[in-house]
Amino acid sequence: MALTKEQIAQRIALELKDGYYVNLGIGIPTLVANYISKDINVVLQSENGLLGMGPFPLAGEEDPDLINAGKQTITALPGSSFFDSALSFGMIRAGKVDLTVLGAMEVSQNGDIANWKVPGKMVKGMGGAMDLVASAKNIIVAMQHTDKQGNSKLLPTCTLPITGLKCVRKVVTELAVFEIIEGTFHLTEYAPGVQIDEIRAKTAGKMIIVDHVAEIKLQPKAGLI
Amino acid sequence: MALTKEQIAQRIALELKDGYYVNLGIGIPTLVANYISKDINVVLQSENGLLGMGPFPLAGEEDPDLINAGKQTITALPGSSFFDSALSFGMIRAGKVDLTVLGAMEVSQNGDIANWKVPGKMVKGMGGAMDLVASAKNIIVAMQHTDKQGNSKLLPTCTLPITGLKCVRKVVTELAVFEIIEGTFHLTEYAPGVQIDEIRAKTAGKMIIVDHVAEIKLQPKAGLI
Amino acid sequence: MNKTISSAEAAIYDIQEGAVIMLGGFGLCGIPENLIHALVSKGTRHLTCISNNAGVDDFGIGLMLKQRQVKKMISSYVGENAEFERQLLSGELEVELIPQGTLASRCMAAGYGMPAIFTPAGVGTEVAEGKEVRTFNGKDYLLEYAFEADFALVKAWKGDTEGNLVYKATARNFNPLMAMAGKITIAEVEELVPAGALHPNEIHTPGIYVHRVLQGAGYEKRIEQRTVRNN
Amino acid sequence: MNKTISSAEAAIYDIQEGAVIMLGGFGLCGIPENLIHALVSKGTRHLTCISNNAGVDDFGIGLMLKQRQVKKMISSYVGENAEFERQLLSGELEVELIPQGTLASRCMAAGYGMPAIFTPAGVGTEVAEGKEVRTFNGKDYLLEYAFEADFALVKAWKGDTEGNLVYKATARNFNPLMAMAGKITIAEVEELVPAGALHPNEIHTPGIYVHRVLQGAGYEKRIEQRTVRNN
Repeated sequence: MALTKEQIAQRIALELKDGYYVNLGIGIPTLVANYISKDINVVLQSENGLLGMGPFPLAGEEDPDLINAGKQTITALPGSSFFDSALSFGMIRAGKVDLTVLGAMEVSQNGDIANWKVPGKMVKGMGGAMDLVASAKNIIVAMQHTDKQGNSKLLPTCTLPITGLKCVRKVVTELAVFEIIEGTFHLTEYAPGVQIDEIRAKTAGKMIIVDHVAEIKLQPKAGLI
Repeated sequence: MALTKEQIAQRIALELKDGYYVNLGIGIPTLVANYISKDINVVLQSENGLLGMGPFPLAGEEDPDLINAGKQTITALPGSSFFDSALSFGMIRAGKVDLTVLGAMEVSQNGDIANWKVPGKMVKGMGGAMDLVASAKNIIVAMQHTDKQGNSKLLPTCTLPITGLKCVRKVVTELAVFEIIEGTFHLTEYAPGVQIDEIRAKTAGKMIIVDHVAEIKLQPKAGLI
Repeated sequence: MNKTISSAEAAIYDIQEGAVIMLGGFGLCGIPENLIHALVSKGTRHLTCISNNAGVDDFGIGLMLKQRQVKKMISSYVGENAEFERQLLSGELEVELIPQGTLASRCMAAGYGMPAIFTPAGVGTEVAEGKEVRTFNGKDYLLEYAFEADFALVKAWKGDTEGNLVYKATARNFNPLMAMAGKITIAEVEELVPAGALHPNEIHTPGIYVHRVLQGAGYEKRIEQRTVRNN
Repeated sequence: MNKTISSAEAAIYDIQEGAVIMLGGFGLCGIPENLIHALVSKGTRHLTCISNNAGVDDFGIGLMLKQRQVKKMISSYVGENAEFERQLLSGELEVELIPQGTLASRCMAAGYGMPAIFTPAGVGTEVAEGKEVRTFNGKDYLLEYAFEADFALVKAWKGDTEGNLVYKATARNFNPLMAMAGKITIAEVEELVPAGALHPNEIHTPGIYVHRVLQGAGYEKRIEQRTVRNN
């Protein structure tokens, strides 16, 4: 059974370690906040200028001056701090953020990522994505394994305009978890009940199966939001 | 009669215009604060991180956390702000400070300044002087006309290690006021009773006398400290 | 040094056709509402606007777009605006997209008197085309130039008559950076206080960077993505 | 994320011989007194110290100099210390003098992940020797590299358990810049408060840059140039 989006987020939550500062991108990555273990301390960074992002507010408690990078109303936890956009990307560039989770349209086997532009379509812009992928030392991509036409999004080389080069360390899809090492997708986990042949068929880039390949295990819901 | 140090400061105070942000160096420049006209609004910047520097504190009111760039205890006026050293030099480099008054050991006819190092003597460092002279758009030097041996400090070229190139706009000494234009000291004012021949004799650099040369007029004491 | 100005109209009186202006804000959060309304009333055209986003159809920079006052947008993300899309596709509007951190850093560089900065953002992408790449410690960086603007229009929470500014929460975003980068910086504030009423430790933008400060009025502070939790 | 550490000794336990350390402060204003005392007690030698000044004979970095713990000082001004002068003239101590704004900017560059910055300070002087000069808009600038340090020792006024810091008055100076530049940043504070007690708008150094935070004790806060007015 392929994972739901919530389950992809749930799997990624296992990557969060005690003491991590984490930046969660828009879409599936945002859902990761729902599954952070209560046993660890993690601080969420929002690149529009906040460390210590909390859950969405209760109805009636929205503050228009307090939003996340997806422009959603949010809250700030005790111990949070606000800062300007330059310092926000400064701490990202300086490698102070331990983990970045992003969506993508394509990932290549050497870790290139494309997630900002589709030729022929209205281009809305890269936002902070290019800064994040160029700077973060630990990037996990959360995405669907194939596009709507069924084409693999895990490719030998990206066909769409690149957001950043050789930066993705791990990819989590509804079918599988890969580590990217030396130009190859290393299949480390598969979704419960999904056949490795199906994963292989839907992975256009170079793929190998690690010896200790295992079924994906999920973190129980225990989160912020 | 040559000017006293206080009178040099008094003359320089006339250069301060309404709305100016001003950085005053250590020594004679510091005294300028004593003579700022009450008819104008001027904000003093101290490069260790303060805009809105006020007078020295009353005895018993010294705050060890509030000092100026000369490490003297000072006060902060209403409307002041504190910031870090990078922003402090940032606003200097960005040309936001309208006037900088500095001491010097030598000034050359093209506006070079030497004020940080004497070969053979213990070198204490340039502090913020190199940043100030490289960045400020309007620099006035306050100094004695000659050194203790009677040698001119207004030279064709500096003999001491340079602090900055082509940056001094005006020099005020106990004898005279010069503007530096196109590689020449332009004598614009002389101290009351001082002969132009004396000034000429004590000015080693190229010097011309402007048509409207006049006696120095002093601002009455009306200041902060 | 009283920098108070009495009306939004007076604050922007000298913004001419063809000016390059920065506008603070992230999405609709922390945008200079009063100054934008005044610019819309004034109708100044052929503006180059440097702003992280371009507003929505009926709010923020979207109001200026509707009147075709904008010649060029320099932004990182411009997604929420149908009129914007129409003008872009028809060629009426020029758009330059740059990474968000690069935009922030280029504004900051101007405020710090640094002519250019190095950032890894965009290396190997379209953004790098025509730009100098330089390697430090084995990592590639793009040389990006400081941004200056004829005018910076920013929004703060509180300001004093000396032009000192304090921002609230994530409405800070690009505002302090643009405040530093404007040749003329115009700040509107929700609460204008006398000099001395803001604690000097807590000031985000020192008044030296601010030329005019306006007590804003009628803040709508629209929320773009109202999102709430249930319990 | 509780970053509190119980003692100055524990805070610096892993500073090894030969380490590069930054120390905040301007003169004796805003220096990490407790951490310096602990380093003096520990006796760690061959240190490279990046600090705007070098203390006085019997306070601040002067205490470390007296014990010959410092191999090299990187500073902008080192004037107030006879033992410093003696060691320098005897060749026991290496000194690198750099402009104050350059020092500040190089620390900041590290904290912003920028490998180098351009500054006009020092162009045409000894400081420029061996450095790359580049012209932007007709003005010359030196390329100066980001400073990193194994440890940054900073002093704040207040801090919370998450490592967020607030500085007081001109005791801010280099502290927030060095806090950003340390591979390991150790902050001592006059008042340590629980997370949430500092308002997030007012934080100068976000906790992400700070690894250990110590409630300091017995602050002397010595005044170098006590200057008062008469009336």
